[in-house]
Order: sequence, then C-alpha cells, then structure tokens
Amino acid sequence: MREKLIFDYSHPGRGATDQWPTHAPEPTDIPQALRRKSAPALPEVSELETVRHFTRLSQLNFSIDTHFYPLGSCTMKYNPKACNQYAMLPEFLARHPLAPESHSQGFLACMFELQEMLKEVTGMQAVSLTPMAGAHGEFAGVAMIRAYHRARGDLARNEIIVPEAAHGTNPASATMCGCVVKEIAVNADGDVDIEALKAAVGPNTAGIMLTNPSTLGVFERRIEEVARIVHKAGGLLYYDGANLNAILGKVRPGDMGFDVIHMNLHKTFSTPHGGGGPGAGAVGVSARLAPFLPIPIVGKDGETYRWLSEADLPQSIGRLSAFMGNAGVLLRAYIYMRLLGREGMSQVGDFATLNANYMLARLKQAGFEAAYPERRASHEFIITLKKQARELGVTAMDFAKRLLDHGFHAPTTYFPLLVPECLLIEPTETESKDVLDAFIDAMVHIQREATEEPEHVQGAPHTMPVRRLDDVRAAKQLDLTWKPTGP
Amino acid sequence: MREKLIFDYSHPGRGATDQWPTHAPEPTDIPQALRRKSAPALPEVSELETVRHFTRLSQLNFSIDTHFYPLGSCTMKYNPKACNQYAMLPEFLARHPLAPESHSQGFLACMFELQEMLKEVTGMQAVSLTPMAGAHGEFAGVAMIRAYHRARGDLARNEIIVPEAAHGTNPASATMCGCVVKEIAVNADGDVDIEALKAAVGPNTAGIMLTNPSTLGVFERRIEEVARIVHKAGGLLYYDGANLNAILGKVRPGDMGFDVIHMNLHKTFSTPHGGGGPGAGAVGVSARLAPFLPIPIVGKDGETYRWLSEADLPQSIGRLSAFMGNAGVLLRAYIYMRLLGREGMSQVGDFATLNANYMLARLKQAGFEAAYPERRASHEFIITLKKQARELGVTAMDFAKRLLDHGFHAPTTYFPLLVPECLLIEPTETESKDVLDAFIDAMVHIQREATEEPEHVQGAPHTMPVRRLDDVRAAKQLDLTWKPTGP
Amino acid sequence: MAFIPHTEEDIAAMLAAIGVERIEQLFDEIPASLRVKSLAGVPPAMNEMEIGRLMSARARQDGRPLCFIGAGAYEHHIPAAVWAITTRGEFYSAYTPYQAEASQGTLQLLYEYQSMMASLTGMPVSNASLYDGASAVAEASLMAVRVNRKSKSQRILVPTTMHPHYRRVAIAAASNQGLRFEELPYSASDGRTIVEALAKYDGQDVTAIALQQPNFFGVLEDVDAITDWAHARGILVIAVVNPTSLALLKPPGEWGTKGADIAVGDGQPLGVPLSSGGPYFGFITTRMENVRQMPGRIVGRTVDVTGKEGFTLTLQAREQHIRRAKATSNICTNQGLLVTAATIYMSLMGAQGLRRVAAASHANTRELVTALTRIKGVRTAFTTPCFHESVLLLDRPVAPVLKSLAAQGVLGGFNLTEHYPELGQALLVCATETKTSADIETYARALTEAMKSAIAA
Amino acid sequence: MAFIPHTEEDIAAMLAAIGVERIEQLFDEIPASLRVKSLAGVPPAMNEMEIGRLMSARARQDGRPLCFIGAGAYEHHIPAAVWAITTRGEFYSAYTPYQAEASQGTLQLLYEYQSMMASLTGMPVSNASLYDGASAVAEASLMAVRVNRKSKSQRILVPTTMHPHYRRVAIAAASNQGLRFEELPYSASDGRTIVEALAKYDGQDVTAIALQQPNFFGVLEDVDAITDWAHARGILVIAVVNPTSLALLKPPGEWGTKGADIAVGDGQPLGVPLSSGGPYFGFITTRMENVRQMPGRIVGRTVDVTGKEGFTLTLQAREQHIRRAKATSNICTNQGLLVTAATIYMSLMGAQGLRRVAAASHANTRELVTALTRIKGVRTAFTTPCFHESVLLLDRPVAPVLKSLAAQGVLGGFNLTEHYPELGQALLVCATETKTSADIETYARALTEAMKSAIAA
Ligand SMILES: Cc1ncc(COP(=O)(O)O)c(C=O)c1O
Ligand SMILES: Cc1ncc(COP(=O)(O)O)c(C=O)c1O
Repeated sequence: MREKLIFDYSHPGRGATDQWPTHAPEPTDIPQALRRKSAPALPEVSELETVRHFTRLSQLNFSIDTHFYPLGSCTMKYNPKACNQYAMLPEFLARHPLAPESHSQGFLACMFELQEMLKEVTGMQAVSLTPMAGAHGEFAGVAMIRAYHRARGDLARNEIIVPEAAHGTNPASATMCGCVVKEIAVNADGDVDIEALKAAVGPNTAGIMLTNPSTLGVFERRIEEVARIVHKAGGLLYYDGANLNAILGKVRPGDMGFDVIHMNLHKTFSTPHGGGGPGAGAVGVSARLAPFLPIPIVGKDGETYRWLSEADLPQSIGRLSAFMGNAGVLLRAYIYMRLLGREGMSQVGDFATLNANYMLARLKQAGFEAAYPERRASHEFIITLKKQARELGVTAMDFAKRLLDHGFHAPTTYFPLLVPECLLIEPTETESKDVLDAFIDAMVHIQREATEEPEHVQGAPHTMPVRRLDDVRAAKQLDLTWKPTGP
Repeated sequence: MREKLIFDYSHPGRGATDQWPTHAPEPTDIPQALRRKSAPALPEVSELETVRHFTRLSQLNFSIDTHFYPLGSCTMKYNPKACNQYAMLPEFLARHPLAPESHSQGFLACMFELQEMLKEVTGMQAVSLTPMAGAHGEFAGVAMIRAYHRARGDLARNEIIVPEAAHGTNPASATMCGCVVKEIAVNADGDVDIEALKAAVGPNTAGIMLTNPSTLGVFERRIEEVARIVHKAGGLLYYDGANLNAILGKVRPGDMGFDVIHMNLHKTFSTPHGGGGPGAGAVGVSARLAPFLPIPIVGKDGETYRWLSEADLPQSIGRLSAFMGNAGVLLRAYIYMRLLGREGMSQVGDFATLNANYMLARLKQAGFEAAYPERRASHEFIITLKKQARELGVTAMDFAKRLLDHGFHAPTTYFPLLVPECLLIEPTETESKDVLDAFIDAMVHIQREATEEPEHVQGAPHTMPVRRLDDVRAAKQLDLTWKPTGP
Repeated sequence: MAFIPHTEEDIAAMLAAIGVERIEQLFDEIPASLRVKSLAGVPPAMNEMEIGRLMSARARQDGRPLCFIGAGAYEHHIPAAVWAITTRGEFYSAYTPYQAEASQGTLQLLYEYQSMMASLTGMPVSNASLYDGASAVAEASLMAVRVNRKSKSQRILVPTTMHPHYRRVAIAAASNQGLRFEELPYSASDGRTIVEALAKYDGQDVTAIALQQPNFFGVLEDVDAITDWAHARGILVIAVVNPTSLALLKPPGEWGTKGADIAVGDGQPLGVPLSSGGPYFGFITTRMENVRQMPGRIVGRTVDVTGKEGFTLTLQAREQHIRRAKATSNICTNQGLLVTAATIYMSLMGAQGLRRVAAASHANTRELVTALTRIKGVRTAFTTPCFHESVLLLDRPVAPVLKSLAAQGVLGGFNLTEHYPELGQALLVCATETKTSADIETYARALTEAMKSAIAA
Repeated sequence: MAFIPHTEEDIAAMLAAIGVERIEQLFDEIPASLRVKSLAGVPPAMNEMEIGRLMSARARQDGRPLCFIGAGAYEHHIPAAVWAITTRGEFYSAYTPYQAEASQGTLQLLYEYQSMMASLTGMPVSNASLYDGASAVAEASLMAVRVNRKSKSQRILVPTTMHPHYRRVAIAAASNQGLRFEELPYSASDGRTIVEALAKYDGQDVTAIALQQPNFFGVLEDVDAITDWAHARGILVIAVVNPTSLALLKPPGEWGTKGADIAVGDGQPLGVPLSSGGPYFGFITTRMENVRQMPGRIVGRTVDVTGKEGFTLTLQAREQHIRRAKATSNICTNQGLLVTAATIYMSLMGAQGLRRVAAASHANTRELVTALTRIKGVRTAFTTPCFHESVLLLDRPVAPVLKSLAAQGVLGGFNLTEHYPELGQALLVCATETKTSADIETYARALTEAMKSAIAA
C-alpha cells in the first residue's frame, strides 16, 4: 500500500469547482503592486481525487479507533464519538468567538460548568481554560508563579526546579518564562531525591515543577515533604497534570499542596489527539494565584454568564490566544466529564491503575525487567530492555518496531531519558483485559524471537507501509516540501 | 489483516452502558407468558471494542472513496459528501414520517422539486418517488401496466417481453406482478431482433421491458421502431433506468416512446450504494398511466405542499412501503441534482460516455476483444475474454480477481449472460483519465501475466485479506450464523 | 464541471485515442430526432455552499417538534458511534459484495447481522435485509406460498390489528400473483384479534396467517394460542415484530409449541433515524429448512484456497440474477447501509441495553397515558397488556386536537379515525426512552390547552 | 461503568495476577491523609442520550445569527468533505507520529501541508503548526531574536494596526524572556502604519518588525517599503498574514526586494469552523537558512531500509523532548487535526478556488459597505485599499447599535471603540463569500432600524 502525493494527482485546470464561489469579481480596487503575480502551487484536483487520496492516507495510520495505542504519558484512551458529534452541532461550529453574550449563554454555560468541575476534581480554587495544550498551560503556570513573586516584590526568584525525569516541556516552558532551570536527581526508587531538593532550594527559587505520579510511573510518596520544603523556601509548586488520569478521584493536586497546575484535557478528559493535536491545557490555581490567571475566564452574574477580562483581572498574566483557546476541545472535555459524572471520575483512576499494574505483573512474570520493581505502577510503568540490548543487540526501538507488526502501537520509547532502553507503557482504563493479554503475548513472542532470530526484530517493521525509515538522512538531506518541477 | 467476529470480543457483563437508558423499570404489567425467557445472544462489548471492530472491518472493503470501482451497470460514481451532510441535518433525521404538514413544508418542498426535476430529465409526465430500489420500481411499473390494461377491460394482457440481455430483475419483477415472461433475442450488433419482437407481440402482450442503452453497453438504435411495434400491438413500453447515466441530458425515455420508467437514483443521481443499498427507484409515467402511480406523491396546493394519497388517486396501484420509501436517499438525490443543475446534467452523459469510449478504444488497441467492436460504447462496454479462457485457461473471473491485486475493483463479470467470459466496464464520469490509464495498464499487465505465468492470475487475488474463497463449500456446508458455544 | 475531473488536455487526448473530434460524435447512434433540446425545467446549478444554505433553511422550517407519534416508526436514542462508523466511505460508498475478497468488511458485518437477527427473533437463519417492514410482510407471504406446498389457496389471514399500511403494501405487492389477504376481526373492547373468530376457518385451505406482536395498537396478541391453532391446521405462521420489543417479549421462534415459521419486521428501531420514513430496512428470519425459499441476499462463512476463514454471498441460485423469472424475489439492491447501522447499534446495546430501551419506552408510555388520562375527556381504549404504545379515546374530534397540539410544538400521536372509525375518536400515542417526565408534562399541558379549544364531540 | 470494559471476572483475574485483593490496594503508596473524600461538586453521570439533549438545547439557545464579525476569525464555506475525512478515526484518534512507520498517513499529509503553506506564503519551509495566529506572532518574535544574532536589543516593532489580541498575546508570551514590543503609529485618516514614523528608529538596534497584511482594519499596508526599510537596517521582517488573502495578495516571500524573513498567521480561514475561537492553528514559514531556529514539529521525506520513500519527523534536535531547556520552543502537542482539515480544504480549493473565495469575500464586503453607508449617519473611515474587511464610522455610539442589531439576529461587527478610541465610534465589518445580497439587505434594514432607536452621539 502506497499513496502518491496529492501533487502527483494535479493537472492544470482540474478542480473541485463545486466548492468555489460562483460570483467572484476581480478586485480592481486592489493596486497591482500589492497583488500576487503567480498562483501558489496548490494541487489542482477533483473532489473525488481529494476524498480518495486523504481517505487512503488515513488508512496508513495506527490510531485508537483501530489499534491498541499504549503510548506512555499520552493517555490514549477511547475518545467517545458523542463528544465529537455534540461539539460539532451546527450552532456551536458557527458561533463567532466575538459573538455578544446575548448569543453565547448556551456555550458559556458549558464553559462555566467545565471550570467548576475541573476545580472540583483537582482541588484548586480557580481555573482558566485558555491554554491550548499542556506545554501552553505550563507556560501559563510558570508565568503566574513569576507574576506572583513579582507582585510581592520578590524579584530574585527566577529558578525553576525540575526533576531529571521531567517531560521536556517542563524545562522548556520554564525557559520560555525567562526562568533558569535547575534539574535535580531522583532516587533509585523513583522518588525525588529529598537531599538534592533541599540543596537546590533557596532565595532564588521561584518554584518546582512536578508530575505526580511521575513520568517514571510511580507516585511521589513524599509529596507532602516536598511541598513543605519548597514552600518553606518561598517557592511555589507546579503540578504537571499529564498523569492526572492515574489519580482521578483518588487524590487531588490541590490537596497535595500544589499551587498551580495544568491539566491535559486531551489526555485525562479524552479529547482527541488528532495526529498531534489540538489539545487543551486548562490551568488551575490556589486562591493566592487566582488574580494572575490568564484571560478570558467565564464568570457568572446572577443567571447570566459573561467573559471576565482585563478589567476584571487587572493582575492577569494576559492573553494566551487570540480568543479563548481551543473552545471546541473544551466542549468535548465538558461532554466527557458529564458522561462520566462523579462516579465515573474515580473509576478512571481505578481502572487505569489496575490495567497498568496487571500488565506490569504479567510482564515481570514473563521475565521482563521493570525499572522500579518494588513500586506500584501508577497508570503506567517502565520496562527496561537494557539486558536485551546488551546481550542480544536488540534494543527498545527494535521491540517497538516489531510490536507494530503485531498490530500494536509501540509504547513510548527512550523517555524518560534516565532509564536506559525503556518502554513506558500506558494502557488506559478503556482497554480490556483481552487486549492487554494479547499485547503481553506479543512481547513474549518478540522476546523469544530476539533470542532465536534477532535480525528479524532488528529489521522490523515488516508489515507496515514502509520499512524502518532513515532518520539520519531525513535530517541531513532536508526534503521538507514538494516543489513543482519546471513546466 | 484479519478481524475476529464481534462475538469473539463478547464477555458476560461487559457493555457500552453509556448508551443504555438509566431508568428502566421492570414492565410488571406484561404477563410472564408473553415474555422472553432467555436473552438473545447479542454481543456484550464495550464502546471502544465496537468502534474498533467495525472501523477495522470497514478497512477490509474496496469502495468508491478508496478505489476505482468500474462495476458495469452499477454506476459507481463519486457520492458527494455534501449530499450526506445536508441530508443528515438533525431536523431531517428527526422528522417523523407521519408528522403533520405544518411541520413538513421544508421536506416536502424538496420532494416536490425532485419530482419536477425527474420529470424534466426523463420527459415523463408524472413521478412517484416511493419505490425503494430499481427492482421495486420495476414492480411498480409493471403493476401500473397491468392496472392500465385492467382498467380498460383488457384482461388478457399478461405477457411481458424482455430481451435476453436484460437484467435479472426485469423478468423477476414481471413474475412478481403475475405476468408471464417472454424472452427475445438480440442481434449480433446488440440491438433487439426486430423480427423476434414482431413474432413475440400479440393480443396477450402487456408490454416490453427495455434498458436503453442496453446492458450490452450499446444504444438501441431502432427504439422508435420497437415502440411502434409494441404500441401497435397494444402493449406498453417499460424503461429500465439503470443506464440513464449514459444519456442524461442527451435523450429522454419519454421522447423515445416509453410509457413508464424507473430511475435508479443510487446510480444516476449518485446516492450511496451502502454496501448493497439503500437505493431509490422512483418511477415516471406518461399521462395515461398517471392515475395508477403508487402513493404517496407530493402535491402542491397554492403555496402548500401536501401528500396525495388514496383519496386523490383512487386508481393507484397502492402503497409500496410503510411510509414514503427511502426519504433520506431522495434528499441526497435532490441535493445532487441541485448541485449539478441544468448544465451539469448533460455533462454527466457526455463524460460518462467519453470515459467509456476512451477505455474501449485503448483496450481494443491493446488487443482486447470488444463484444460489439463496431458500436459506440454507451457509458459502459463489454470486453470478452473467451480467447484467453480457451487458449490460456485464464477466465474473466481470474482477470477480475487479479485486478483486485492491482488496487481496482473488478468490473461486472459474467453479466450479461449471453456474452461469454465478459467484463462489463463502467468507469463513470467522475473518474479521471489518469485512473483509466492506470486500469488499462493493469489489464495489459495481467494479459502479459496470463501468457507468461497463468497460475499467478488463476491464483489471484494474492494481496487481499483472504485468497479466493470457496463458494461451493459456502453453499453446501451452510454456515449462516454464529452460534454461541455451550457455557 | 461539477465532479468531472477532465481538463481540456485530457479531453483532447481521449478524443484522439477514440478517433473522433467532438464528444457529440459519440452520440451519433442516437436518432437525431430524439435528442434533448433543453432541460429548462431543471434549475441552474447551485454550488455546495448555496445548497447547504438552502437545505439548512428547509430543515429549520420543519423544526424539532416534540414527537409522540409511533405507528411503526420509533424515535430511539442513536449512539453517536453508529452513524460515525456507518458513514465511513468504505461502508457508505461500496456496493453489494460481489467481489468477496475485496468486500470482507461488509460481508463479515452481514454475517454478524444475520447472527444477531436470528438470535433476536429466535430463528435459525436470517437474510441480509429487505426494503422495509411492510414489504417484508409481502415477501413473507409470497415465501409462505412457496414453503407451504400443501396449501393451494394462496389465502393469507391478516388481523385488522396489523399496521394498516403494512396490510395495504402486502395487498399491492402480492395480490398480482393471486394471493388473497383476508382480515381477522378484533375486539373493540380489548384491542386484540378474536381468537374464537378463527374457528370459521377450520377445515378450510389457508396458506398462512400473519400476526403482528405487539399489534398496531401496541396491544399484545395471544400469539401462542393463534400459532398453535394455525400449526394444527397446516397453516404457516408469519410473525411481524418490532425488534426492540424482542428484548422483552417472547421471540417468534418460541411462539406456541413449535414457534412461528417466518419472522419479519422493520429494523428502524435499531439505530435508524426517523428520517421521514426511510431508508429503514426489513428483516426476515426463518427455519433452516426454508432457507432456499428466502428472498434476498444471504452471506455464508467459508474458507479460501489456503483454508483461511472468509465470508461470501451464498445460495445465490435463489436470486434474480441467476434464476431470473423463477427467482424467490426480484430484490437486488437492498438496505445494506441500514443493516450496518443496526449491527453497530445492537453491538452497543447488547441484550441488556436493548432490554432497557424496551423497558424504558414501555414505562414512559405508561407514564404518558397516566398523565394524559388525568385530563378530562381523555381515557384509555383498552386495558389489555400492551408494549410501548397505547390507544386513547377523546370525547371530541381528534383532528383539531392534534392540530392545536402541533401549533404548540407537540406531535400528539397518530389519528386512528381514518383506519379504525369503529373505535370512535381514537389516538395512538407512544413515548420512547427519549422522552423525559418534563416532556410528558409538556404534552399534558398542551393537551389540556388543546382540549379546551376543541369542541366536544 | 462508562467506557470501562472490565467484567467482574476480569477484575478478579487481574487482581490475582497482581497479588492484591482489591483495587484500592494499588493506591497504598498514596498517603492516606491525601485521599479524596468526595467529588460532590461534579454532577452525577449523564448517559449519552441525556448529554445529547442538553447539548442540543444549549446549541439552540445560542442560535444561528447572521454574522458580519471578522476581526481575526472568518466564516467561510467549508466543503462537507473536509470534516467528513478529518474526523475519520485514523486521523482523529492518532497522536503525534512518533512511530513513523505506523503513521505514514499523518506524516505524508503534514508534508503536503508544509508544501502548500510554503508555496502560499512564498517561503521555502513550513513547520507542522503552532497553536494559533496570535501565539505564532510570539513564537516568530522569539525566533527572530535567535535568528538575528547581530541584534542584541530584543526589540520588536509592532504596528498599532496589528490585531490587538495578537499584540497582547505576543507581550504575554515573550516579554518574560525580555523581549520588548514597541508600537508603531498609524494614520487615522488612511488606517495605515505611517512609514515616515519609522525614521525614528534609524540607527537604533531593532531585532525585528512584525507587520500584518491586511492589517486589523482590513487596510493594506505598504509592505514593500517597510520590508525594504527594515532589511536595509538589519531588521528582520515578520509577516502576519491571512492565508485566504494570499491567493490574491503578494506573498510574504515577495515583500520588498528580499522578501519577509518569517511569515505567520492563523490558519482558521482554511476550512476551520469559527467554533467560538478554536481550535484553530497557527502557521509559520521561513527561509531555509532559518529552519533550525523554527519552533514546532517538522516533517521530512526520506527513504526506508529498502530505499522506498517515506515520511518522518525531522530536525527534532530543536525540540523540547531532546533539547529541553534549550529548545526553540516548549510546544509539544500542536494543532494537527486542524492542519488535516486545512490540507483537505486547500486541495479542494486549489489556487483558483482560494482566489475566488478571496475575491468574493472582498466583493461582498464592498457591497456591504456600499449598502450600509447609504444609511444616514454611517460612513467609511478610510478610503485606502483594503481586503475583505472595513471600518465604518457611526454618528452615534456603536455599543447600543450592535445590541439592537443582535436583538434582530444580526451580529453587526466588531466594536473598535475599546481598542481604538481615537477613531471615534468605529465598527469593523466583514462579509465573506458566505453572505448573499439578501443577507446584506437584511443587515442594512436592521441597521436602519438600529440607528433609529439609538441616540445620536
Ligand atoms: C509528562 C508530560 N508533561 C507535559 C506534556 C506536554 O503536554 P502537551 O503535549 O499537551 O503540550 C506531556 C505530553 O506530551 C507529558 O507527557
Ligand atoms: C440493468 C439493471 N436493471 C435493474 C437493476 C435493479 O436495480 P436495483 O438493484 O436498484 O433493484 C439493476 C441494478 O443492479 C441493473 O443494473
């Protein structure tokens, strides 16, 4: 199965003319000097060619709807079709972001209630929905931390502490906020090294960014102590909500002592990942950070919902998007949360955790090495294949690629960086035991193959639309756009 | 790629609970004697399992959206996405068939205008939209012919003449109407044998059913003479509209002398084929048959649309469906016709015909044998592989299966029955020259392969989810339903 | 050119390959006198944006009234997943799976459908669909004539309590072949077919009896007694059933001692939107020994040349494309896409979910009847057990009451006075699981209003 | 349990394999004191049917007013094919194509997108998306600082005529890193940035200038002059553009003698619904020599081990997951699905279709302006050439006029008085190709009404 480029279908003069406005008079009032001289090289294709091309392309993807997708840290759970259907009602799609409140009460009611529900499940005091992804929420969070210190005249605090296991966006976001990043170690059991933390905090500490459960797939047990240390040093605690799914309904970041958090609604609240996005990275804060939240926020005056903006929140860190962020994603998260309701929330944590611990137990029994064998898994866990790499020359990457041949998307590979040859496996609560068993069988099968026929694993995948791709060449001989060949 | 049965995913107690009514009290007022004792064996699966299973199943299909599908006589043209989107507006989906006219004017306006447009493009005087497929329309048509003769006291007329090339539904529909079928021969050039026709008509002749262009892919040139002969004998002419695409905007059945016709809206007017249906087989009639049309029909009183029923059409052959037939299909056809408009109609005939004649010319040049080499192709044409079958042992079926490996759905095979080893090829107007060329290349390639490596063609397909299936076993060892194995 | 991809260059090259100069020449076999002069009656083309606006306006015009009409078409909740998958191009734009190897998706789905439908009706085999429930009754009647070789009469007994449209469709579709449909009377006091009235047919040649459960009034017939009566006399039993009800009610395969012989019905309640009456689909199931007399497509499981399991159309020798004038039916294109939706729907519902739909709909209709009969001048027609639909009697004409309700945005039910004048001012109402107590309250308030404005009979 | 497939049996077997008795035990590492007591603030679960009703009611509540607001979000016709394909599960429910071999669909699509976007902006390379147009301006500013190594000032000049929200987002996003944004004045008589005012910066260290074309007023800036002015002084040029306009207007790559250095904008007009402001997507393109300073994902074409062509994420060493604190940006999840829609949209439109959209929108806005300025008390603010958006001046307060229009079902435009008080009672209006002459008439009638009821200033 191959599919040529859309440009290869193109013929001068062809087009999906039905989609074009019939009446399109020349804009004679626009001076020639400001006009385009030659047309852009967009394809000239029929509607059928377009539909067929992109339908065929879609079939080249693995996705939740077609495959088990245990991509650690990404929470690839089922995206209910209802969320899409009802977020795409014609009126919602047509609503202009700057429509007056008279024509927005239905939409704003959803957003207000979403804010309220997110506050409740996280234990935070106020929420802004505007960040457009996790990293965007991190930016907002660190910016609020900075604004908080600044507002108190505490100008020196520009250091953000980050455990070495942290996701790359954490340090990158801190940098985006003009902070200096201090990485600290984690212990052999996966918890933050308390001594290292103590050594790291000081008068310049703006805050610490933590994921809990961490990206190592374990719960940070001494979180209360961490909070005490950081708070005592005058810093604030930032919670990276990427792993909220693990603890939904079990424990709340607000109760752990976090001052500011982001949630990845595209993970925990099951909005689609869309081949890379969009996400939504709503932020929640404790009372003392509430004045700094990014705008707009939805407020309620009596029975009327309205936008809160600069005038209402003069200390806000400001706007993060042209309008209010990824509204359509927020609608999907709202629908999902209402579908789950109070009861459903804690079942998410229960079963995400059950699935991960089951897989971990079974894989350990099958001889795989857990990175943290003494620990409970959270909603995900790490297997290290360093022995296989050393003894058989079969790496985590090889396992990952071979899993594709078995009809499973690979777990996250080589992250977190501190565990060698690792697979970070996150099954999510929406997968059945049958699927987990089949995945474990595939791992066992590949393990046997790695012993008996290592080249076959190293040469994987064998059944995908392409064999293993040359990444080095991709980066060296840059080919980033198709270019029309001369006439 | 294999996908297990949905029942293989089932586990007692599993279910897409979100879809179930929350409040479902026991119906204590229904006596036990009338109740079901044991639950039906429907699968017990989660929503994700359901979505994944059926999404994966879908990928095992060829379809217009993914493949060239030149299935002769079926007009597999592009089904515009707009037709689906706008026919599925929430209000249209929710409209009850028995809703009062006060809440139906929008829908009825579409239906009325559809009737008017169909009259115009066919040259008929009145139309009923109610038949649910071509064969259903044939039934309605023959029933009207019978009703007409009966109404005139002409009770002996119960013979329907059908050329041997006719589609199977023609004789079958005549039988359903209690008629006797008389098949007549066609000439070597594909036209009806006029002498045979003359011999066949008589005082028992109810009518003749003709497809024009015929299923042989040629236009019946002496249609006026045929009409004269049949009419003179007191019979009526029925037009099978399956091939209307060929002549849309070029010539109209009403002008050729037909008294009653059906149209396959799922062919000519591009409503989806849906893996077997639904279709819509609207019927059109000349003035003298109008009183017999099946009900309901949409009428217009001043500015108000309303249903015409028994009271308005006391001679009607009656109702053919519980309500008004495949309304949602009719909406799609309506949208399609409005998109094409007056100009678009005759372009359909032009380019469907151009595509067929181009393929025929190229295939002839490549050495393939046309069934009617001296004739123009209509929108489709026939290649006979009797030479390949005789000399190489490679049959039309083998070619068909090998085409699948090349990424093309096979043309219609072994129909019409009178041409040995035939492929009936209908490209439709929505396919580009590039696609036709690629198909022709594949045919040439298979022809070469048939000479050099016949087993490879005979063993095709090689790249489908299954290899060639055992039809004989399917019919002998009937396995028509999955059965739960004991507990 | 809408949907036509040809460039000028393409056209020139194609014409050259054919050896003509203009497309026009390709039509030179058509007598010139017949050529179309104009299609003035077809309006000029609209582009997609324009048709989108038009259709949206037309849809808005019809609005979203609160609907309590049943009468053979039921508003049930349809999971979003059903049509999201059903409209995938691979299902939507494929055709009948003639090329089995390239159609395994549709074929396997149909096999799964047949299995579900067989189990739901309690019969061993199912076909892959018929047009709709009404035409399925006609097909079943014709099939009964083929199956019941001992009977020569072609007489089919049909209770007056069967959907009046179904009865008319059966007559329109099957009387041309000589079938005669005779009506069985019902009791105006309990809404059921009078079992005792059957005695009249004792000793006569009757081919089959078609029995709807629940009947058109929602009332439950004594299917066991009638089935046993029929079988004792060599009369075949055709069950006409609502698939939702089968999650709760005795399936046709268990009617009486031996079970019905053929079961048919409309599949609309299984995930198919009301959509002005179609496309729906008809289902038909039967005993294994009758399978060769079934109309329509049938899918079977088989193996490929390597022994791998696969699915294919089977028993095609019954069908029109092989048997032509002698086929079991003329049906060719069926209602495949709706079967796709129904199969997904039944998977999501399972037996338990479907039972809850049935129970909830039934409970809501009871709640509705209770609420409405509190209104002066409104009472129930029958107290017989029923399923999810009920007949009310008004003390004033139904038609103006319905009109007044519609003006208030409530579609109050199906007016029975045309088809069943003997019942008086009777109204058939239905509240499926989609209706809330608030909706029922809305109806009750509107009816109170409507009764006021209408003049007592 | 919503979306959780576990049966009792599954749970028991799984707990046994783990060696615990209850799921609860799996949380035994969490300090007991921290455990959640209740989530009373979250309402009880709704089933899908119930949420469907709720959302339909909420949607109806907001209605479908006739919308003449632009201001950075434009209502264009979206072909039905766009979202029918975009929402296919394989696109919708996949993630970032980390496993290239199992993500060729998304990857090839992104490569095609990059190619189209590069060509549309007249630049050699594009990334795979940013969050939105506003944040893209911030990213471009940060990128400019990295690219323009000679400049140490981190000063970015931004015309007041740039979208006020874009300016605020840039400040919020980039000022923490020390960037300073300085506003360039515009002429209140022609709505354009005053080129002469740039002289003030001659000889100063300026990193970049960001220039929006058309500007927030719809007015066309003298991009050639400003670009050349900037380049002559070592100042980078960031073009902020509307992609629809580029079918008609000079692309950033051709601004001035050397072309802009970075082009950004919001992709919303390319097949993305208004949807209350998002999800949209930001685009960014640049010169090849700057590619290693670009933020976000980039897809490249390469070959597999057998030499077969394929696509993969490339230049990842720029990104946060490799470079962490030193990455070009913190962006990880981007707006992939919207890029999917835009790529399909651009394929259907082609250059010619997109040009027609631009021309039709422009013509409709002109028609609108003509119709509205016929009303007493309404005149145009500027006569400068503009593109598809225009500023009107009223002789009475805008706010109550808009309110009265809204009450008549017309969203009359964006009120400029808050952001541009110096213009007086100014209103920004837009009529895209989706508006008909009848719509414009409706607006004109409504405005006539609204002007009557509002008090003159
Ligand atoms: C632990 C962690 N933190 C932060 C992020 C960043 O979130 P996003 O991709 O939504 O920007 C991710 C997601 O990939 C993550 O896994
Ligand atoms: C020539 C011809 N006539 C009649 C029919 C029957 O139409 P339908 O399948 O819609 O019943 C067909 C379609 O297959 C056909 O090709």
